[in-house]
Amino acid sequence: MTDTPFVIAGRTFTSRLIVGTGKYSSNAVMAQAHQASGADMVTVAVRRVNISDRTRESLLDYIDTSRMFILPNTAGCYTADEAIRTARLGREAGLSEWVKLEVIGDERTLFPDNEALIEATRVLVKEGFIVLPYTNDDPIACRKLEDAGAAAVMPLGAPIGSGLGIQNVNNIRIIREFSRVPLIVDAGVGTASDAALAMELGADGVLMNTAIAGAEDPVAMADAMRHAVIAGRLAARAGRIPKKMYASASSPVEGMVGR
Amino acid sequence: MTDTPFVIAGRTFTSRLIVGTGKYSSNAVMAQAHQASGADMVTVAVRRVNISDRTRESLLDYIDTSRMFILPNTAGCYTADEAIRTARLGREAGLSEWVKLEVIGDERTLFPDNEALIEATRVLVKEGFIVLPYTNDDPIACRKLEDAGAAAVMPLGAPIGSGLGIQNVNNIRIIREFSRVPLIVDAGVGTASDAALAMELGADGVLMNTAIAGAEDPVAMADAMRHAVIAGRLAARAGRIPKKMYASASSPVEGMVGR
Amino acid sequence: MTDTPFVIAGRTFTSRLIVGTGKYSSNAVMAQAHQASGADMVTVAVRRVNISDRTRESLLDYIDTSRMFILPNTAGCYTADEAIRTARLGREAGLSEWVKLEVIGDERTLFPDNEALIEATRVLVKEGFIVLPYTNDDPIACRKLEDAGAAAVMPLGAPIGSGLGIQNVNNIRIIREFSRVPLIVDAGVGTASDAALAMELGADGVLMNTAIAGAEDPVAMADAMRHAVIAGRLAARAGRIPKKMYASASSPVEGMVGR
Amino acid sequence: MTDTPFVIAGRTFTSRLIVGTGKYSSNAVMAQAHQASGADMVTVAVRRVNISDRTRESLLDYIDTSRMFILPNTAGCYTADEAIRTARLGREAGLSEWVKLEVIGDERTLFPDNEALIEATRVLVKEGFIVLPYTNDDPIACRKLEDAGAAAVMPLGAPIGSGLGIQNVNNIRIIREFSRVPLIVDAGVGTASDAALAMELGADGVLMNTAIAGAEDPVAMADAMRHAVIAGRLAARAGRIPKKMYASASSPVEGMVGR
Amino acid sequence: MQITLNGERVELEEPMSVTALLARLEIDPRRVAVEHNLNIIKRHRFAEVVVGDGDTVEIVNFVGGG
Amino acid sequence: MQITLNGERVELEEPMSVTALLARLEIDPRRVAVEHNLNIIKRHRFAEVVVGDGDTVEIVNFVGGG
Amino acid sequence: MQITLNGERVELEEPMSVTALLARLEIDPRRVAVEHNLNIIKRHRFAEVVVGDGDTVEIVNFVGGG
Amino acid sequence: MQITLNGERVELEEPMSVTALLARLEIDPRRVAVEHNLNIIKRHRFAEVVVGDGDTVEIVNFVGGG
Repeated sequence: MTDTPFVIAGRTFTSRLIVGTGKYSSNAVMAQAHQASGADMVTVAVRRVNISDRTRESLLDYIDTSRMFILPNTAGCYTADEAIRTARLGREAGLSEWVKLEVIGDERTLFPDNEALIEATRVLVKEGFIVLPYTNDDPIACRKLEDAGAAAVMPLGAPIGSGLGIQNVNNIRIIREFSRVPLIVDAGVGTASDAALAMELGADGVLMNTAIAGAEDPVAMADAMRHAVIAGRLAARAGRIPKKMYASASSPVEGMVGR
Repeated sequence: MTDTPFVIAGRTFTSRLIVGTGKYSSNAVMAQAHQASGADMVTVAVRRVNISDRTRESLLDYIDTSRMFILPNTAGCYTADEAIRTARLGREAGLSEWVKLEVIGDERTLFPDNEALIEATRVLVKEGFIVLPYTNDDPIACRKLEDAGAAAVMPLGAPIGSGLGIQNVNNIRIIREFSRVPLIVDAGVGTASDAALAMELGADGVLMNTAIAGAEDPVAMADAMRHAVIAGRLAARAGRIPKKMYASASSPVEGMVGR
Repeated sequence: MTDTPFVIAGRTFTSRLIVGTGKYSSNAVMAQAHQASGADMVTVAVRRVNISDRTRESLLDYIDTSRMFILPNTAGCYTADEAIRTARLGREAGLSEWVKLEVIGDERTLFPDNEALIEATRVLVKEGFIVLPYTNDDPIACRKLEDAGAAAVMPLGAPIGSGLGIQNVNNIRIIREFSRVPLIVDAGVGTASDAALAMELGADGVLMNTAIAGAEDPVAMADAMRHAVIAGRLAARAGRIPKKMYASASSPVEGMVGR
Repeated sequence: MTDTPFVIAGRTFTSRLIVGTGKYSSNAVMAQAHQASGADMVTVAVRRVNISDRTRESLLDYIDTSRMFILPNTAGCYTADEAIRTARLGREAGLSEWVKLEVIGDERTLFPDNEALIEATRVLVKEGFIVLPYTNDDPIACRKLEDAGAAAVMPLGAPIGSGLGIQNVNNIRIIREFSRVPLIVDAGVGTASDAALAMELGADGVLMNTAIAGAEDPVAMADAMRHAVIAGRLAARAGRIPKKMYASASSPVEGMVGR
Repeated sequence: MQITLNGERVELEEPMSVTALLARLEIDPRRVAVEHNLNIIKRHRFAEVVVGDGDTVEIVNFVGGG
Repeated sequence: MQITLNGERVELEEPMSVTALLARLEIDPRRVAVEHNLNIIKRHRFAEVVVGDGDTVEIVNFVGGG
Repeated sequence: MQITLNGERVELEEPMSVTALLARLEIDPRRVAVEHNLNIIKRHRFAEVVVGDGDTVEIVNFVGGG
Repeated sequence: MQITLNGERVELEEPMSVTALLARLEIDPRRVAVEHNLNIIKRHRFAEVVVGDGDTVEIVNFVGGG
């Protein structure tokens, strides 16, 4: 059974795992983790250059841009205007039209402000951006983002960095059923089984940062996530057995000795 | 991070996934699924030869015994005596001392009769068998099996063939903590994330049959399980992030444009 | 420990359970279920009078309005305008300013259209309505509804009539923490333990219809829900024991005979 | 719908909640909590009289034995012999044949040693005891206890005092289905919804100590548990609505204004 | 003359007050709300408001809902 | 003489009945159970059963438990 | 003569070795285990062990199982 | 003269092109985006756009994020 390719806005990716670049103990560790993850898309943040610090090495020195596609985000933006401005700057810095759009509604949960997110999506799509919005697991918001021209919908599984795993499997399933664009579970994954579950629910991809960067051994966890996403995708397509309350023997019940 | 080898009774296995040979639509499909699973140990049942049917092809013709270790089971036995007798026959047929010991207590749940299981374990260990007992998720029963000389403990995650996934994660965790022999989750796995979770809880291996053989595409599911077990094992050792109720930003909070 | 009264917009209710009037096999059964529920607020829908059918008895003949407060809803409305219009008609029919505001975003999930819901809330609050909006478990949407003047926030536990129970306990907990107005879990409850859990998570009340009306014995289930809401409220305030992975003896470990 | 009475070994109890007497901050608080719980059976431990301390007030001074039935336990016993000896002493001290039989297999989990438990049950039943054995959620062990003459089976929901709630709902459901004697969930309950769930799964009663005695406000929690057990029992018999993935409207879809 | 009543065409001989219309329909005025050409009519004005040819009238009441 | 009472060595001047022993310990006989050299003593026999030198006595009662 | 083979009555002309019996049944001796009157017969003894009238024989092999 | 650079006051002797400014700051122009008085400056125009007294300049690049 060969899988359908993972295509977003006409671009094909070899891996359904998208990883971040934040919170690593060092850029060297990050580079190894990226390698182990098998990802070919990484998210980055757009921030002011540190004027005072000349020596500061560039993040990009540690990303193999020949293999990795760079996805700038608008993390930390609390209004549509801020997010739009940041997206435009990201485009100049990266010379690509793609943006992971975040409009945060609250700093403790980092949950999205869907109203502002939809508005920002409309504006940026008109400007030719390929918009991948980070949203919550609200099927109605996802549909509106799709109608606004989003290239994918990226509902959270749980709060960013919480590692709680997917809190509402039913909503993810419903969003998958309703969406005609790729569904990427963004945020909330804590360990491999969470990522596998996301894919089993029908996600086309999973985006994570803290689960890998924050692990005691980020490289091993990146490898774990690579396998988990492959496993979950395969299982989703293999047609799992139905759940039953009772047992069903896996060995024959006839031919027992001495009966 | 290199993993410790998976060793049972002094024998090293390359895969932590152990698969069955029952319920496949055909032996050919089984062979492909085994290949995809990466397993190097398979379980088989011991049954009367069908005298009337001359043509009946042998299961072993479809198992690459150069790569696969054969683990005979005592499935279908409801008393210690039956299980002991079947184990002895299995040894003659397979010329190995290993047995997956099952003493079933009830035909609807196929839950083990731990009392009889412990008794049978004592007898067979004395006869030089390498006993891998299928039990339930009872830490006390597992400790007694270990004391009786079991080479591993194999608690169920859920009823055989139910596909419910691990019903009691706390017990599996506790059994792992208490056991000095390998812990193999045997039965109940339904899909890839279940297998990954089993490993994350500390299992040294996972044994399954129906989840693969009963899937719409057994070969794809076998491949999924192979990845899932690797993923779960890596994650268990990588040191996952703690769970938190709230979010923690993965992008810097300083350096925002225009602030 | 005496509880604080359950007050919404200055009005005190004796019961924290709010029940519906739809889907009952008969008005007589509904009246008995209302009695058993102990509720003193019921929701009703606003619909066209059936002109052709003269005989049609009035719902209100079966509601003890001396005890029950009537809360008209805007169920079935898919736009802010429709909901506003229906709310205004409901006010005339019921001669109260209160409305359970629903703006549905999709007919299969009946999930709210938060964007339109917030807009309708702003308009109706300006017109002097006491607005109780049915929303989803999005803390940001709930905060905006509160800012728009909603008298309470009513997040769903699961899709209306699904009986799935609370799908995202973490979000309900967070909403409770963020809200300064009463939090009422509206929709998704299937059985008593779901209602108790909702209260334990900090909800000030629970609103349900199908779980009672759709039960085989609606009167018994109404009684169950009455007890469950009281139980959950008491437990929420009693300060439950922390969860622990291991046991702690409830009987003394000293003074054993023969030691 | 009137409920069937709660009968164990021919004795009828008015409450399906059975409470303990351990770990209270004071006997006075215990007495109030017992009152609030509505229970008419309490468990007590059998321990050596403290010879040195003359002043020590008697537990029984704080139990209304006219209303409360006393159930001595064998908590802390690690062998069948110890448990049998303690049961006999309890009978003399209490002048009743009833015993809550515990044979502990491990001090960290306080899980039962089912092998020894079944053995002790056989002995005590022969001596005329009414045996209520504390066991784990193993349907086979429960059946053997029943066959040995136990008057009820009392599987744990989770480790004693852990407050984790019911870890394996499927097993409790199965045990209920298999047992012809009352099923009492003993241990593991943490809060009201746990107790309600236990009853919804088909339990005939719930036994708890730490959840009440260890709460910040034991009297309020006892009241909560009283309501929760009633709620769960009513719900179990009322016939809950089926779970569905999608919504079903509780208000009519016809008669909308302006359509 | 013809009016649109709750979405349906209805024939009336002549213009009449909301009160008269409700009486004709045998509807208890105390339990309904009436919208006349998109304007809600307060109950105390039922007697004076006249429904004429081509008018649109909505008459609603409470039904079971959740 | 010496007996083992609830696991502890206790000195007694002379053999005495269980009743006497309980009285001496100020323990209400109605709320305890007594084991004498591993035999449980029915309450009605407290007066006749004599505790002698080297005997082992267990006196138990009910305490708080779950 | 008659034997019980895998639970069924089977007629044989005369006593024969396990090896002969397996050959007669066209069963490859390398892949089965044989129990004769409740005793397991090691493979190297198939030739010498004789199955006689009234004996009970079980011949088992491996089949698919979990 | 003075400009506001990434939110901080910075002294410059004289007006200069974005290219010159970046050179002065030792910043590789290929890896940053520049906003001049709220207008984004395309990279090919760095040489011609002049930063003068009172101007606001934002210079951003990519940093680790999720």
